[in-house]
Amino acid sequence: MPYVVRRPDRNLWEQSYVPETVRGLGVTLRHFFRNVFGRRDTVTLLYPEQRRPYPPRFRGLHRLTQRDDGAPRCTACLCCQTACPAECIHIVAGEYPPEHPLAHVEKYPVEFWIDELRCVSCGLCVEACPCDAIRMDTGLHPRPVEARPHLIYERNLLLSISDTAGNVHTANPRKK
Amino acid sequence: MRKLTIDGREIEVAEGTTVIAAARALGIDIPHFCWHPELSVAANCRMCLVEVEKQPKLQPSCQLEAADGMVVHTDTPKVREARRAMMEYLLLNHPVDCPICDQAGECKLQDYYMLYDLKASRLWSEEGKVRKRKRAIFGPHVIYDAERCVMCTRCVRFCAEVVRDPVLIEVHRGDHSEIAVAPGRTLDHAYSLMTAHVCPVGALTSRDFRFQCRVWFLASTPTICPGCATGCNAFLDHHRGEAFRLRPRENPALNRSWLCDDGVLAFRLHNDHRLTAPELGRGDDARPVAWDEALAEAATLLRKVPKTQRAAVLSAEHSCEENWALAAFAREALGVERFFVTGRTAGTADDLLRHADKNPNRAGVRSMLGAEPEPLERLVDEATAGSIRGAVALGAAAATQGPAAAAGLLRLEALVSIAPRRGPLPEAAHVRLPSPSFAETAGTYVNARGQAQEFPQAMSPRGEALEVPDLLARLARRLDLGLPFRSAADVRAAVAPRLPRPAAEGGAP
Amino acid sequence: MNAFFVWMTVAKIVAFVLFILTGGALMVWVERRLSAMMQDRVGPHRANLGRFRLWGLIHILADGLKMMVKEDFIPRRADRLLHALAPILAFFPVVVTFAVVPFGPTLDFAHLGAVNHEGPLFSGPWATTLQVATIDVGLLFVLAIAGTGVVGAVLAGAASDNRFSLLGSLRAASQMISYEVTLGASLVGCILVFGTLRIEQMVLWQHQHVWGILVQPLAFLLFLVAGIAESKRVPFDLPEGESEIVAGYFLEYSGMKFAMFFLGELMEIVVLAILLTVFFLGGWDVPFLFADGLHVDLPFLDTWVWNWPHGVVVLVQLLGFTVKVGAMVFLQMALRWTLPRFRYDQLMDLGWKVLLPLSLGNIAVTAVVLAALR
Amino acid sequence: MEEYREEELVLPADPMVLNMGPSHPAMHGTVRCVLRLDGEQVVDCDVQIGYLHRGFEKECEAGTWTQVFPYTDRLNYASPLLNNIGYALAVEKLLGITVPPRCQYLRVILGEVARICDHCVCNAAMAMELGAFTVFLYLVKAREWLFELLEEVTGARVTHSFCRIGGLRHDLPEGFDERLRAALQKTLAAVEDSEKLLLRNRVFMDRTMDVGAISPERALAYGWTGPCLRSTGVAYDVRKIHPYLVYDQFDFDIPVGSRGDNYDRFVVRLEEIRQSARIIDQALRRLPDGPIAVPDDLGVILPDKLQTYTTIERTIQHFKIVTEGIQVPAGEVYSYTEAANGELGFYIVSTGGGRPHKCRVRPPCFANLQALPELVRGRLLPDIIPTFGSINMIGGECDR
Repeated sequence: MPYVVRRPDRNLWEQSYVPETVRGLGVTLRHFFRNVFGRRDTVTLLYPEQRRPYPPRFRGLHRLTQRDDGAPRCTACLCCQTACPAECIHIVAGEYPPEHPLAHVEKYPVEFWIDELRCVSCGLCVEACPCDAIRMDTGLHPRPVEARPHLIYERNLLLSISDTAGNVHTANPRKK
Repeated sequence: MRKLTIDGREIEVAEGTTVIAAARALGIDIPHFCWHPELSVAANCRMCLVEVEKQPKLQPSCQLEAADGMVVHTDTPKVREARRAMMEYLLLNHPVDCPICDQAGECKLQDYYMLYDLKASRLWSEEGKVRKRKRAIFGPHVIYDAERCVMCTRCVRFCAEVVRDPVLIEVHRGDHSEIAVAPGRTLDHAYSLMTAHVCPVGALTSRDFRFQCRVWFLASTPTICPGCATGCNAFLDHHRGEAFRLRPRENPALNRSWLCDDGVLAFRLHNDHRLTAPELGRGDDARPVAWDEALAEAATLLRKVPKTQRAAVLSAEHSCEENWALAAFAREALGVERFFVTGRTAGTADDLLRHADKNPNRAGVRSMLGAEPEPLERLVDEATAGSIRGAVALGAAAATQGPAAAAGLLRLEALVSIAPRRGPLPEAAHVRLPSPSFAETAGTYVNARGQAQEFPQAMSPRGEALEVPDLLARLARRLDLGLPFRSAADVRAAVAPRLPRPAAEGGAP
Repeated sequence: MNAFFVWMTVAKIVAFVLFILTGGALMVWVERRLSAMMQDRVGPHRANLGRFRLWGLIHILADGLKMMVKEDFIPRRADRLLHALAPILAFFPVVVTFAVVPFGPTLDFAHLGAVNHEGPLFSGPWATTLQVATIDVGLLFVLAIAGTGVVGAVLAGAASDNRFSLLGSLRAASQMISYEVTLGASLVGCILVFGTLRIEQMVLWQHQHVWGILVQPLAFLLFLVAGIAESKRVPFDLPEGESEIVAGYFLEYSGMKFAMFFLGELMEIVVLAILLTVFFLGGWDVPFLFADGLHVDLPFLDTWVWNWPHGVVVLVQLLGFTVKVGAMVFLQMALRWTLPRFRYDQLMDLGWKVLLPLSLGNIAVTAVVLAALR
Repeated sequence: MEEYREEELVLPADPMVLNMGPSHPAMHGTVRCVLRLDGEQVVDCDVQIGYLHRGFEKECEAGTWTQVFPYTDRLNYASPLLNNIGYALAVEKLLGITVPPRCQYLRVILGEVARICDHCVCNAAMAMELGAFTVFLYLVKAREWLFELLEEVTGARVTHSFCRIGGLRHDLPEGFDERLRAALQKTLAAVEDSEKLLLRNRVFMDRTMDVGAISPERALAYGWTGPCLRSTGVAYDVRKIHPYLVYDQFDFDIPVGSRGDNYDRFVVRLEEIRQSARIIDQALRRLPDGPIAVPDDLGVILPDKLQTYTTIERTIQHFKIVTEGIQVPAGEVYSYTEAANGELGFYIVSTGGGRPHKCRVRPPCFANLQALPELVRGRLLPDIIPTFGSINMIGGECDR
């Protein structure tokens, strides 16, 4: 049901400024004294000394998961590159030579670049990965750097990043 | 003529037409793996089953000849269930390979799964799947993955019926059946890449294209194969200025649905050895320069040579428009009277598609010049003799090669080369001016049969390359000479009446 | 005019200037810190000297350093001379106002340890007033000097070649002139009651009788409001109005010139607090404390006297003065972080149609009452 | 003595032209008001927008239907989830699918949290621009508590990209409802504090009452919607009039104003925060169990991850959806929802296939903002600020 919001009558109480000002002072002073004696209402975090743990779903910097043997889980299918609305992922696919122990996997990323400066942290790449090879569960955010190339992360760096629990492996149960 | 009804729509087709072809004529797409309009009917994939009234069982529409009064339904619950079951069956032993499979994105299994199945797997483990050969190298261009194969035998029939070289065979039975190369052979005939092209799934893939680019990134532009004088119709697949492959474009009158291996790989003419900036100097003295400097140098060099000792080299590799522009420039502005022609050297031919002349536009050059151009050897001879001292040359390839030819060209005092890529002619030139590749310009080729075929521009010119008419206009301005054309439209208008009768059917896209 | 007098005057001037400069800087910290506490924030706490952060006090140094090394930007088409002059003109009156304010009674260096029975304003060879200048017309001096503050604001806006600044300076001029009237008129009641224009005498009257706020409560309120308006702070910060005219008259100022406006404004808070203390809160007067010590004089009880040495008494009175000034500063700041801003026409209405009639009425009532009592 | 008429005594003067914005503290989300002033009085006001134009609608045509979600986050960046939901509902309407009840409830809950955030920010900014800085911080702090919760659910504080066509990306985390209730409690306390500080304060009332007033007729003529329209007394709320999701199952009221001035807009927003809290409370209590997305077999939502990893069927489905996008049948649809600023409409056209042919947004604040010149003409310069603030123009949404 619609109802009409209140508009105060403008009687002497309001018109004389003083009582309402005093009431307002009451609010600010309440906060003042609560904060001086106990600091209970402050929400500010004194970063970097204090840090709020990021929630598990926090979409941070990317990482590439590893297979049990340390090779990249990624098979360079380019789904993430396709799904990325910011076009920040660049992959060059390559083929394992026939004598390679992982020859049965056939394909792997020779190059895998993520321009974290272009990334909009939407997480579509993680969703688009059919192998659980790319994740954003690192709990890290891009750090300030001195030059743009420093935030263009390449394959081995991405592979070396672990999730918040230090895990570098994947939930993908496939052995192949 | 046979009159039948498909999904409530009547159609009259010639005797012997199959239901699937009749439906296609109506615009009804019946899913199929093994059927190909150019190949014989195998009817082994069972994807094209349709319901025909008064027939208790579903019928394979690829094999079913249209008959008078036949009433066909292509989308009944029974048909849908059959297709779903067929898809489940085909995917039963299929490996989880989409991430590494090049076919993903143009795979019939993917398309039909989305259209007709969409159900979850009932096979919860990969362990039960039949394991077969993977990554079997069939030939120089083709690689085979037996696990992905749906045994449609299109490739087998293609080799046997079109190429008439039955190099591929079926081996084993049931779950374990797969395609193999006949003992003692490799898949090395001149049309081997067409087996990968007809393969509806990712079983046969091109070794050249393997892992280069995902197909969903590719943009396709209709083009004419620049590989030989047959002038096969094709699509050029490209992405971000890079070409990746040519695919056949159906033209029943010319190349039907096929393209030879050389044709498929002719895209490399666009990618490799490109000249992207104007250059001055020969050999070790070569250095890239700005357009102004290159054109000034070209003008200075050409001015030194008297009119009678100037020549122009046309190119059978290049379009009519480019050749006409050069011919007009040379004749009207430079006063050249001697015209020569260059191009790639001749190669093998066969009775299917391949032509011995490996240049797409030799007939076009003749039409544009209005006379037979002299062969390049004569230029070499005259240069050696000193009677021709300067030339403007289009194209990279030299039709004559060898040390004598090279030495002859080096005797020229002014050789201005206009070429999209490096080659013997540009290497011998004093000034190299980059022009667009076949994919970067629109134009017309006239094939050996005299059919003129236009093709559109697929990409914008790479680097600093300039369209030939544009480039010549700038050069003419440097030389303070007038030109008979002012715009690309002028060139097209001048070229059109000189073209032979266009191809009767399907020639021009 | 002996050597002691001269040296004491010099010492007081030096002490005052030091107090003003450090106090002004300190006010920056106080303001930021208090507002943070009221708004559930942390406030400045980052700047440090190695491991010492001192609750953000070091920000004062950092701010000062920053102000000094910042580029002094002058708009291309600004009047360079007036642009440079304006902050000085805005800063100067605030500093000068301190000169006539008594922050304590007379201090006799000869009798620091003895009990003083002569009264707070005795004179001796080693006695000195805790006031830089004792002027006969102290109160008029305060009003006159405070009135010149507007010149700096007006010049700043006019010289900056910026339309927002111009609007700011126009607002500043009309606002400060309007409220100047109330500021003066509200004190007339005090003059009538105290019977003097000498500020130290006014304090003495309150010391001997009763605090000004009890005899002139309305005047206190009017003076407070007009004073805040004079210092151009919320709810009367129209000349700055950062969300409307960006920063008003000092929009085009940076570096030390900006700092002078900024510090001037903050010290105006202190000046206002001191004036409120002096006129209405008894100045250095501490209840029950007299020149010779504590006199607790409650009804139904015997008068209980506890004699304190002169030095201790003055010290406590100085402390009392400081506490009152602090309370007034706090009040102004709390008001600032509580109230929204007036609009220009409402400000004018308030000044001319409410405050001025009230202050005139206050004068009339005071005069009538005084006459009746006499 | 000579008689003068009053106008002869006024010095002739040209109006001063003042550029308020695009870079001005109060013009949040770069917008430019070219003012013609007579003294402080606004003779004319020309609102110029487009400084935050990002080509949203054109960008949408380049991506798949799913790739539009990150763009919608940046429409009204004070309440991104409401844009997410609005867009998802539009595409679902075109697809002809309905999401499961749990998903609908979750969308309602998260959407209302976003609405509270938006109203907090709007009122906070308006208060700050009136000089009441403390209120700003109280309300922004309240938003902070909610943002933390949204981050916990969605993985990002502002750019959530949380909705999916046919569902949501995640379910609620464990114990979320208690945390949400606690945060709402604190938020409402902060709202109460700001009410105490402002609502009956005469300075605030003088600044806002009868300033920027507009009649219901004019507001409707301008195409106003949302809290701005409701402040004029028109009880139009898409959630009530054309219920979507499960809004028809909740008991909530529509606060309306009586004068359509800045005061009413401020109070209507504060009241809506309370109503949203009511809706959230009811939705949390009735939250059904079940899936949060449509079944995988529709081919709309990305299939279950574990099955994608291990079975070819779901891998194919996953690939097709990622690379080609959700196949939306040809057609066009206009879908509208109640966003924080009013009616947020998506007019989308599909020619079949995985990419939008056209994705047109009807941003509520675009319609609301065009009334600004009428609202401030003849008033004083400082009146522009609260009026502009109460309209709550969001650059990302207005300019797209």
